[in-house]
Amino acid sequence: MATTTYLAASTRALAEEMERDPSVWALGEDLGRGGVFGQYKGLQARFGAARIADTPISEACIMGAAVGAAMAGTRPVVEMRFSDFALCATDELVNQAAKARFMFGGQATVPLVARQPIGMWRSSAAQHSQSLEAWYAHVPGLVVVAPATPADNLGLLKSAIRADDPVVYLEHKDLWAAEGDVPDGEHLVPLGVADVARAGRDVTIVTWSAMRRTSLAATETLAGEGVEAEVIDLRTLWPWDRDAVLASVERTGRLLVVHEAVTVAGFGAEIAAFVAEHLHHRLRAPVRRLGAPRIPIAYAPPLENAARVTPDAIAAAARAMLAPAAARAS
Amino acid sequence: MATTTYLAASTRALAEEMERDPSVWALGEDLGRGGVFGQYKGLQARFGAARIADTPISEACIMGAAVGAAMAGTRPVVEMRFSDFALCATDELVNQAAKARFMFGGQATVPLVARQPIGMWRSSAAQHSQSLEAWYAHVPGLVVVAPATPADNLGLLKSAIRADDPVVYLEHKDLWAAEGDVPDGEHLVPLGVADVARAGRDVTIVTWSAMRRTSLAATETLAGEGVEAEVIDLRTLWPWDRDAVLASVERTGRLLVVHEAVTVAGFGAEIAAFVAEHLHHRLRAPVRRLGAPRIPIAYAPPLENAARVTPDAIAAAARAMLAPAAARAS
Amino acid sequence: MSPASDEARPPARNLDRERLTAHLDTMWRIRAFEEAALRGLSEGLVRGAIHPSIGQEAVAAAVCLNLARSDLILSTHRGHGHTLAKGADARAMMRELLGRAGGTCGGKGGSMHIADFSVGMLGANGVVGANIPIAVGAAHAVALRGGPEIVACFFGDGAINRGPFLEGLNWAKIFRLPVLFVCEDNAWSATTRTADLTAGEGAAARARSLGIPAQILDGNDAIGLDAAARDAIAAVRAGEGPRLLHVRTYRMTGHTAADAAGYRDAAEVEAWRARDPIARLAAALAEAGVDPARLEASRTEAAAEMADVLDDARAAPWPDLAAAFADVQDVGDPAERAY
Amino acid sequence: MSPASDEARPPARNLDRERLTAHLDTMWRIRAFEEAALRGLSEGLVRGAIHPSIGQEAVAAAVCLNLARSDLILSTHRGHGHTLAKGADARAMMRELLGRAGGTCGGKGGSMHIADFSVGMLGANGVVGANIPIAVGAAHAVALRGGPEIVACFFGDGAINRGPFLEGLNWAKIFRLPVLFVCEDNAWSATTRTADLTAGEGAAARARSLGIPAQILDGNDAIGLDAAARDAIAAVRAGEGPRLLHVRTYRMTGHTAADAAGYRDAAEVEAWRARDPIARLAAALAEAGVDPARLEASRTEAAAEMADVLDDARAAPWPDLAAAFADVQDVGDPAERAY
Ligand SMILES: Cc1ncc(C[n+]2csc(CCOP(=O)(O)OP(=O)(O)O)c2C)c(N)n1
Ligand SMILES: Cc1ncc(C[n+]2csc(CCOP(=O)(O)OP(=O)(O)O)c2C)c(N)n1
Ligand SMILES: [Mg+2]
Ligand SMILES: [Mg+2]
Repeated sequence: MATTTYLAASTRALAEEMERDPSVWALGEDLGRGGVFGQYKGLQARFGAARIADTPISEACIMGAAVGAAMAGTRPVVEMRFSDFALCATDELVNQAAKARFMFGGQATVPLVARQPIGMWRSSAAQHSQSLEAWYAHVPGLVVVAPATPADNLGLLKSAIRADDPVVYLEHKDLWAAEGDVPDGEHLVPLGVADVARAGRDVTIVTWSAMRRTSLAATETLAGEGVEAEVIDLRTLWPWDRDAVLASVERTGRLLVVHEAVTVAGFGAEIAAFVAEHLHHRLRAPVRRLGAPRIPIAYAPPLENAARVTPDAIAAAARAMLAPAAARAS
Repeated sequence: MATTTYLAASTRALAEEMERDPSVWALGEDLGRGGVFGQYKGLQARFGAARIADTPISEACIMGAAVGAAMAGTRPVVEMRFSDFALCATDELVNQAAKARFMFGGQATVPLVARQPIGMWRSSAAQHSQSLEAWYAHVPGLVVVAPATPADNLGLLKSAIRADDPVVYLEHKDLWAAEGDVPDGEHLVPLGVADVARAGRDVTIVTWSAMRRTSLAATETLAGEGVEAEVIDLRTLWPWDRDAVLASVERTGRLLVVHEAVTVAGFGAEIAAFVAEHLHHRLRAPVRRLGAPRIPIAYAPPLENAARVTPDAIAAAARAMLAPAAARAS
Repeated sequence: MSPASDEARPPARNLDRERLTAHLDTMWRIRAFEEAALRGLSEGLVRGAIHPSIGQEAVAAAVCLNLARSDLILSTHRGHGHTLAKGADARAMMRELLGRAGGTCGGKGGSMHIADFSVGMLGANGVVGANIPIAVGAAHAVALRGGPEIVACFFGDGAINRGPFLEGLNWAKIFRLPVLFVCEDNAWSATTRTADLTAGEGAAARARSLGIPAQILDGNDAIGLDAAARDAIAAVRAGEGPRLLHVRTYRMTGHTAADAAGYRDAAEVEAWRARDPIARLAAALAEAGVDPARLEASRTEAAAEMADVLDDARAAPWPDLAAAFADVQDVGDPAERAY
Repeated sequence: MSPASDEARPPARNLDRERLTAHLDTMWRIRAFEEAALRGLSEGLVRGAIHPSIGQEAVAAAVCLNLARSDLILSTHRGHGHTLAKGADARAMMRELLGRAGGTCGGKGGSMHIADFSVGMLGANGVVGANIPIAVGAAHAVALRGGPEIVACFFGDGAINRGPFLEGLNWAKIFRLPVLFVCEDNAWSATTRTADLTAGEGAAARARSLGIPAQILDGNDAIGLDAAARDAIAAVRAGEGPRLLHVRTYRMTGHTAADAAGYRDAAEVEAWRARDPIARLAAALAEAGVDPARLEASRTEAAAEMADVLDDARAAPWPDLAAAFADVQDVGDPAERAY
């Protein structure tokens, strides 16, 4: 065990996989200088400019080339810099990467990882702050991963690189500096398996990415009030760990989904709908979602905060679900 | 009243708005020859090549230019040919059109209509068959419209053109030839207001686009069995008519959402989650969604059909919700 | 459209008759395949759109017959010719167009997504220009592992107005990748004249502005194309980086089989019909002394083969329903657990 | 980076002193504004990223001062200079950078989305190259209504490798739109040397391949730029269609204010520092007989103005919380009804 950052964990993951498999390479802008957040630091010196490739500002070609390179037998790790810029490569990701294997009747796989840093950071405004995981979960062919801890960023990135599917890999910009313990040896986290970040009996909070931390903060407050919330960090959004969520909600009778993205048509809708479909009669309170209002993210800090889900909001929502009234009125 | 097609209704809508407002114009590929489905037929002869503009195969620039032209005081109607090709213009639609008004603090509006024909038609395979309305509903700044009838295509397209917001306007390829009555005079349908396509007391089917027709077909079967289903055609997905849906489900106690798109993270999840949040205690059966499995759409007709929601499937789902067991088990 | 001023000069008459007769065979096979597909369409057997390349066969033949089997190609919506010329099985191709079991893609792709990875054909594409970055990436993979293969990427004159054309060519040049870009300039983008949509001189001029050597060629001159393709492929294989062939040709049908193409001038169509690449090559071979019976057999055998191929496809079963849920993905496979 | 071989020749010495002194004033104001912004950043007042244009001021001044107020511009992430030169209020701009009430965008956009529609500045952009199609579309709107305005569109050397560059230039040319494209070639794309990412000779060569007249200019020569911009703008306004200025310059800071730019050669930086566009223009004006006190006042007044501007912004209130929910959309307005 050693303490490391979410950022350093990702660097280690990529380095380990590049060491292990010569067909793994990375491509994106400014990777030679370490990448825009430093997540590629030292890798070009270690693996050379061919395998840590500096590309033009050509997101469509970065993603499209990765599709071709993946079909031709390599395992590209694509860096999109900000998930917002991946919108310059949507055709390549959604019409090409996600569909090629199926359209060609299984003749090819497309083992690429599309790293797309998501989320609000600090005054980054509407074009550098989005979280669009719900989009990718909706697209057949794609795997969607959103790690929340250093250990998971290590273990999930490694698994993503080894997967034969195109994986949309969403690191959160506000987590780069987050610290945590990671195992020393080989550490793989399986795709599609949730992590119970905190056990509890009263309400199940399902979350992912930076909202794991925010949700855990809320549980402290709640615990002080005698409310024991369970926090499930999904880690992978497609396939999401339905068994883990259903099992927990069956126990607690209450589901609160918390995510940073816009609530409307966010991935929380999928989870809430699924649980409502499958556990309606076990619910002791209506399912509930907490996410951002349907507004672009503003630059000014107080306005930016209007789009943030806070520990207080989470605690308040959980509290309301536990109030006796919740079981009756709606 | 006159009988017309969904296609002709759209031609009429655009012609009327171009007649009424000289700042309205249309741009896209092959519009001069009538557009790929004939929806622009005769318009270039009538309004000239400047206002019915034939563009290069440059979806990014078509959408981006429309953003600039909208901010500079015109009302462009963008033709994307197939909604799948709009993925070549995602940055322009989502990062630019949707956010400009907000980012610039209200200095500009972006009154554009992005027409994106959606849906399965016949053996069009994975890159010409998608329905991604859920994506656009998730994006602050966008209005999302999906008309199902000739009258609505007339009245909603006119309203979309008059709106000061960017409107994603999703016509369904399989509806072009559909016939229906349309009023003779000026006919506007307000954005955001659902249409009760059929009244019923037993179950509320919420749907839109081509699934209106499929759902209505299912209600015939159900009626024969004594089940009276209400069919609500949302018509606009953002803002969707929550009042109409809540009022109906309050009466019927049962919600079935039916859409052609993939179920996972489809817009049905939003509706089901919202209703489960707000009407949990009024529900006489769990909410239920019917959509496509999470598979790309195949070319071969029998495989393509595997992704289709059928009247039978809808009737079966409704029937199951009415079975006494539905109110108990989950 | 008159022939381009700087098209390749007619080749000398000392033809490699055997080699070019093979080209003729391929061209006839492409034409016969597409004519059979059109019959299949009119019979309601082909359910999706098809984009015939009738009139453009020389380009596919010249490029693909100069490639090795291990070389790779990326194609467009108008890709039957490329696929067949690269060596795909006509039977599997026709089954694909009919959406039947045994199709190259198991019936899941159809004409617009036809592919045969076993012969290096990495896919047609339904999105204009999207195949360019994919081709460049395939070449990048080849370069990374130091393979001897090259990648040929076909696209139309309309595709050069899409961003990926610029991004892909720029990429290929700076990474010095083994890609041969082939612009099949048939003067039309669906129903619109490409010249009206295109600034400057087109594909070759744009390639040259990126430092990519480019040639403008007569796409209906099979002999000249063969020589040019051979040279360009040799240069690319020698590690000189990407090249572009800007080939002027014409599609004799509408954009899709359903398009009557009434928007074109009859005189324009007739002028190009007179330049039919198959007839021209056949005439040149006859003049060079190839047995007329051999030339006639080239046509009739192709026709007979493709009639069989259509019959085979017509009789083939539909794919198993399970195929709709297969090959989506490994992780979160929809077949694994119904949602 | 040595100056381009075909840069404009040094101008004759019969300067329009008044005109060029105004340019100097603008350049000093841009520099002082950005230096104040950097102070604001180091004090923690500016919370988002800023991309200074220090060293590139001559381009903004030359282009914008040759435009009419009713002309339109589209800018980049490095857009303070363009915005100020086009006539935006420095106070409102600084408030925007600090995210305060009274900012040009009400504090909602910040540096990367700065805009002032009242002076024809239709926005900076956080997405490299995305402003090009928008500029083209604004020009399309002008053309549709037959207005006299033109549109200037700024972008960096890195942006020319994005697809929208091709799509936008092609579009402007075929529709013969009144657009002046201005490529501010500072030799760097964030932390990577653009030359390593760019095939061919760059912006001017690519524009020419599209039939768009293009000039390569010394971006640190305010006098030459002024003349070139004036001519190009006149041609565009006369309806000759789009033009492109490929302007070679240098940013003296890192990519963002947070970037120490250690990846650059000290000699390269020093060579460009010696070519500082403000110092060069001031020297030329002094040589042409402009009163040294006037030249000194140009600098000191700008500095004083921008110190005030920063103080004003510092004291300004945050925007009202309601602004977070305003100006999203009319139909389905989130402020109307909470979800
Ligand atoms: C991105 C995109 N836009 C539009 C289309 C519709 N479309 C299919 S083929 C075609 C014309 C293509 O012209 P060209 O590239 O010259 O190829 P050709 O059909 O002439 O072979 C168009 C517009 C598409 N498939 N993809
Ligand atoms: C589509 C996109 N890709 C990447 C970025 C990140 N980025 C911001 S500025 C920049 C460098 C741009 O270089 P250039 O166009 O030369 O402009 P300069 O910064 O030199 O003024 C990059 C890569 C972005 N904003 N948008
Ligand atoms: Mg063509
Ligand atoms: Mg630059």
